[in-house]
Amino acid sequence: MNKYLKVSLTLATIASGSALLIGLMNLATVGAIAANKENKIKNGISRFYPEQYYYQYFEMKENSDELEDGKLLYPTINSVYIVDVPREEGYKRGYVYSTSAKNSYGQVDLLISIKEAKIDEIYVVKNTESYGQTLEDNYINKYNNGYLKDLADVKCGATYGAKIVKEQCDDAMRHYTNNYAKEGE
Amino acid sequence: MSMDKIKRSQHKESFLNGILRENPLLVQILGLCPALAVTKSLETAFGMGLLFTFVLVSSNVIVSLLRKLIPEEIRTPCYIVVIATFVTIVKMFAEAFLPELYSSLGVFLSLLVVNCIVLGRSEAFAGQNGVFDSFLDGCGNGIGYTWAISLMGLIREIFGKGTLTIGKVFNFFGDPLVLPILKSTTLDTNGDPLYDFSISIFQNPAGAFIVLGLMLAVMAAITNHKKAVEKAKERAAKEAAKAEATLVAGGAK
Amino acid sequence: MEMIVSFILAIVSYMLIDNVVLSRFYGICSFIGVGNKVKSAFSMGLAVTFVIMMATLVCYPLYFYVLVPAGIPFLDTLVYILVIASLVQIVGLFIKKTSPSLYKTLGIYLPLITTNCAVLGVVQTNSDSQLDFLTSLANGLGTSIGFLIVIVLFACMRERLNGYNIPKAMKGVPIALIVAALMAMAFMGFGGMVG
Amino acid sequence: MDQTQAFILAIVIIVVLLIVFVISFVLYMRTPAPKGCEKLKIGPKNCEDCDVEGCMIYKERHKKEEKEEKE
Repeated sequence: MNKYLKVSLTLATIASGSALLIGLMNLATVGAIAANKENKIKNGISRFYPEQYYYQYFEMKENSDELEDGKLLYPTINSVYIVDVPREEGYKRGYVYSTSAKNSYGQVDLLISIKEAKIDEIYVVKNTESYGQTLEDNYINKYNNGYLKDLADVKCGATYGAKIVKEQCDDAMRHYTNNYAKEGE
Repeated sequence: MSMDKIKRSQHKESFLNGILRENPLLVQILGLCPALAVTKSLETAFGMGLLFTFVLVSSNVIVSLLRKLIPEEIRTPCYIVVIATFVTIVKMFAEAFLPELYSSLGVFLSLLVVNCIVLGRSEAFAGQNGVFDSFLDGCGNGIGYTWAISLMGLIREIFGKGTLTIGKVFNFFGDPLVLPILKSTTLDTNGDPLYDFSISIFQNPAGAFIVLGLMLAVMAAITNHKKAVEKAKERAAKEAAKAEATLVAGGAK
Repeated sequence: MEMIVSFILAIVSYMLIDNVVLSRFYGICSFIGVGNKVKSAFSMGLAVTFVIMMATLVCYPLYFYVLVPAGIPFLDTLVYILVIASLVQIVGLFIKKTSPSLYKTLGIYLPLITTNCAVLGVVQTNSDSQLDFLTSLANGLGTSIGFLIVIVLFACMRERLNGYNIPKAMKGVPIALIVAALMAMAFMGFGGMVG
Repeated sequence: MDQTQAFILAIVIIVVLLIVFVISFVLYMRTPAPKGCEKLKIGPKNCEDCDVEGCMIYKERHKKEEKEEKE
């Protein structure tokens, strides 16, 4: 009996020791992980607008005005960043959408920058949808570099990953035309 | 005094063995999965090596501390829990402080749990030896593995991408430095690089297999050569002894 | 209907395009180690298939209905490895007690499967990329069938390789890796088959 | 969920899984192999085709072979 007691005591010590270590490490890193996520979005925005600027943002999914029949009107948009870029006369506004969408292979998080009523550039924040860099290399970077005129490209816009990218871009564009397009004119 | 010397030589051996003579990747051929998967660039490979070394050293130390407490029969379960704990810790650390490395390593950081080297060292070495020896063994094996996969990453990055990027994963010093080696970083009027001798197959999975295969072959050739030289020496010594013996015998007559 | 199509496409994609061994690099150790006997390669593949499917079935609800609601998703790796290891032992125990003939073919490979990266790799990707249940199953099934196919093909090739005159330094693992490289190149041809 | 609750749950999960693993492990090791497969263990006989040189079994096998050659 004594032997079993000793064994179970050892096991309990190991288990709680490991749980303690992991828990402490989690407490130590949870702030930094959250900060990293924010930083990534900040870095993305400063990729689109390298000059320093003022921006404001609001969360989309918490905003109850965007509901229609109990469904989200723009289901993929997480938040909108409105950027004031200083120009010679006054300010110029830029809009960056932080979106995320999911299909059965995984999730793609994007930052979509809209300039002059056109999707200007797309930045991938997180991609667990396609293995490796295929989505970026074959589709998004081609659009960013101007090889693709339109996101609905026949050759490389037909994959499942491209579909959810397009979905996100459509949502962003729709939100922009509904809310901000007139402002800019 | 002599005991001290023996001890010291044992320490030295347990440290040095892993680095070259019993290199976990190149000689023992263990831990192939991360070696093939994360060696697209030098920096990811090096980062993987560092994290791997940390996991190996700490699990070795803990296992050898616990070796008298754990009954023989339930060793493997305990080892697995200890290793998995350290892997989880390393994962969190990387996610918090090295996010670039974390995202490029992906699943392979978690797969350290089932890495043959970590489990193997725990079972074969740390479970039977003292704490200090286990610590040194972990360091040696970790360094051996790190240099082997870093070399692989270097080869694959230079031949596959043509450029060598430093400071992208460990981005504490501002902008990354891009060294043009086989591919120029300056563009001509058409937007193409001035010269480009890179071979993209080295970035593909097939390239990983080829590079590792050739590295193992070179290593095997070196060991074969060493063995042959040793054998030749032995034979020469034997023949000399024989000749001497016949000479002595002849002289006696 | 669409669900079935996407399920089948997911299986094909995980089986051929992102093949476990040749492009995701899981389970290389057993791939290289199982050697050139087609029969043993086949039983190894079967054992892996079985364990991967069981592990997917157990770990999916454990992650999404226990760990995530409790706010401790970072424990995933620790939980998975314990689940996989105990699954392997339980399956082994079951086989040992009930079916001697099955034990004869699978018995020696079962303990090795715990340390096969393919099992943990599949389960971990399922939760890392937040796959839904059906795709998780497809991932498990596709991965294990891909493993089976590749490991059997590889064993056949190495069987042929036996009779050839190979430089001494290339014998054994190096030439096996080169063969694997050629296979990987062939499998690259599947890329783009399923979007 | 409260932090302490999560922590306790974490310990409980780990302990339960570990206990399941240990019990199944010990049971597996103690169960005798069925008839006809008693000698079925990972050993030189079953690994003749394997070329992984780092493996202990491989080394032992080659030592034996070398000895036989010498004799």
